[in-house]
Amino acid sequence: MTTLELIAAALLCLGTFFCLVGGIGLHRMPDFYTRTHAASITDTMGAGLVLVGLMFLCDGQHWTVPVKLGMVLVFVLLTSPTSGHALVKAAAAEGVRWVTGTPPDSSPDAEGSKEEV
Amino acid sequence: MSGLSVEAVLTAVMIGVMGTMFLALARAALGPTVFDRILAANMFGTKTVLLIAVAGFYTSRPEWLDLAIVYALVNFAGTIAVAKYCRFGNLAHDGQRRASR
Amino acid sequence: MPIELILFLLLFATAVVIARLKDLFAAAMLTGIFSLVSAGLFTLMDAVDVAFTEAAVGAGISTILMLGTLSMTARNEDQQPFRWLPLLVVLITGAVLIIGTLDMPAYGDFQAPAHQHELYAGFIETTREEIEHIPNIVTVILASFRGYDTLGETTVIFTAAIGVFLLLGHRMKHEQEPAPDAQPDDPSEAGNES
Amino acid sequence: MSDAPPSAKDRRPPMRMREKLILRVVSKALIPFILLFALYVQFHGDFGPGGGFQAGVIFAAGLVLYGVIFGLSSLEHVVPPRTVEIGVALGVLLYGGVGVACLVLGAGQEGVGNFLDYNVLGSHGGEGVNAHGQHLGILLVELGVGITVASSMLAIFYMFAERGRPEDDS
Repeated sequence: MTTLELIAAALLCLGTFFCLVGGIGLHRMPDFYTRTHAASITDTMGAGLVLVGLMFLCDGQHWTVPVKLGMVLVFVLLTSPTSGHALVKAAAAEGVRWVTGTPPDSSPDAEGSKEEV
Repeated sequence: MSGLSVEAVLTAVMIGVMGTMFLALARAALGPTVFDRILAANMFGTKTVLLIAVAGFYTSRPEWLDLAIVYALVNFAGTIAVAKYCRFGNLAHDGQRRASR
Repeated sequence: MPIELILFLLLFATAVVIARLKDLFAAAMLTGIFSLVSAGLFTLMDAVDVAFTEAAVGAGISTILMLGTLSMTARNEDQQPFRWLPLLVVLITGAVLIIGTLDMPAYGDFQAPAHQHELYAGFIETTREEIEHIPNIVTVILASFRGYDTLGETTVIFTAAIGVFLLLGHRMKHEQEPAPDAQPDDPSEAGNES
Repeated sequence: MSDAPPSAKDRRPPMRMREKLILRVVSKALIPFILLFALYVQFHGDFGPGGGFQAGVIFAAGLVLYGVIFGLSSLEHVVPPRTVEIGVALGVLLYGGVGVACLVLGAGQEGVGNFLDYNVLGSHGGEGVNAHGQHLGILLVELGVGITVASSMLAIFYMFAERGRPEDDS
């Protein structure tokens, strides 16, 4: 392996690690809002590192390949926090429970009925 | 660094990404709220982008990146529509006029 | 190939999850996941154009259109009583389909009839020579060799749009009076606050 | 932005413009890219993956995203329903028109024209396959497919969203 490939391999492995961590966090986190945190790790660190790692493998490819990778990276980095933001707003408006309590505008006694909204 | 090839690393990445997809699918199946499912579906979309990008390099067909761009863009539209439907119950609303729906 | 095997497993798991869900809204979203996975599978099978279609249609538009349908109808599946006859029909159909697949060539088999047929060689080899300016054979075959076929497909889409116009459209006028039943209750509200 | 106080049943706070600011800014930045990418897929379909159908769907997805975020009436301002209705038919017409043009041109050049035989469209007609003519024919035909598909998807979205439209007075 060349140096470039070594760097790429390291970045790819690190990115995959973050993906898996986020996936596990999606199950370990107690409520929706914290799960958003886990999911966004896979979208930013995971996807970002993997895509940057792939850029290091572009040696000898057509010049559009790294450009397209960069476009994917920019789009992922733009869209995923935005959709996460929209989701959290919608969830807060719906009154999805927090783990430490309830949002200010939802009824505190609806403990069971919050499941399976 | 004998025995460690780029192909092996790419295979490992694909398997790791697919493991994440399984985890996201489990979260989408378990819920409990509908927002968890949307979150998992959105994450699944990003993982598909990664999978296709890596698969393109694995099979040395990098023109598949067009596909990854489509995913990255279209997945956003889907997620936003879903979040909007969740919040307003329809897709026609412009989010400003009516305060409490 | 192990990676495709994992993707098939993922596809199967998604289908099972969709079938088990009662919430149609979540089911609509998981259909999006299903088409994402199948598009990944198509990509690995080297059918990039099909994957492209699957990605654009399945992940984006069809989810949105299904949401539109859901906003007009119900959100939860009706609980049907268990019935034997449909189960029997489904089981028999499934068994017949599985028996049918036994006759199919193995996955990725180079000796498969589709690869051995003379048309295959004809298309692949002569297309590049004849129309050298267009590298994507799929486009050439769809738009030129099978132009009639694609014209038919376009007409089908046209007909579908006309059908939707006739069924749902009232000339898409702004001045239409808002029908009282056209505005569904926010479905999540009932579950939330009861 | 409504100033009406929420009733007792509506516990959600009134939505302010600022809440959707991020969504609006990001989508304003993204939608041009989606539409541009759709055009890239449309006209690059002969070289890479893609073609009219995919491009039409992506184009419609971009417009639908605009409609979802900025409201159906804004989208109707951008793409009037009448335009969509015309577009649905226009694509098929373009496709069929290319076929008829091949018929007429072929009859003029060689005495016999075939429907959708693009060879006669080339600048230098003659025997065998005319790459230039094929290229032009495929481009036009794919454009027809793209127009029909995009308009149909948008029309279906209009129909569905119209039904769920809250009573507004735009």
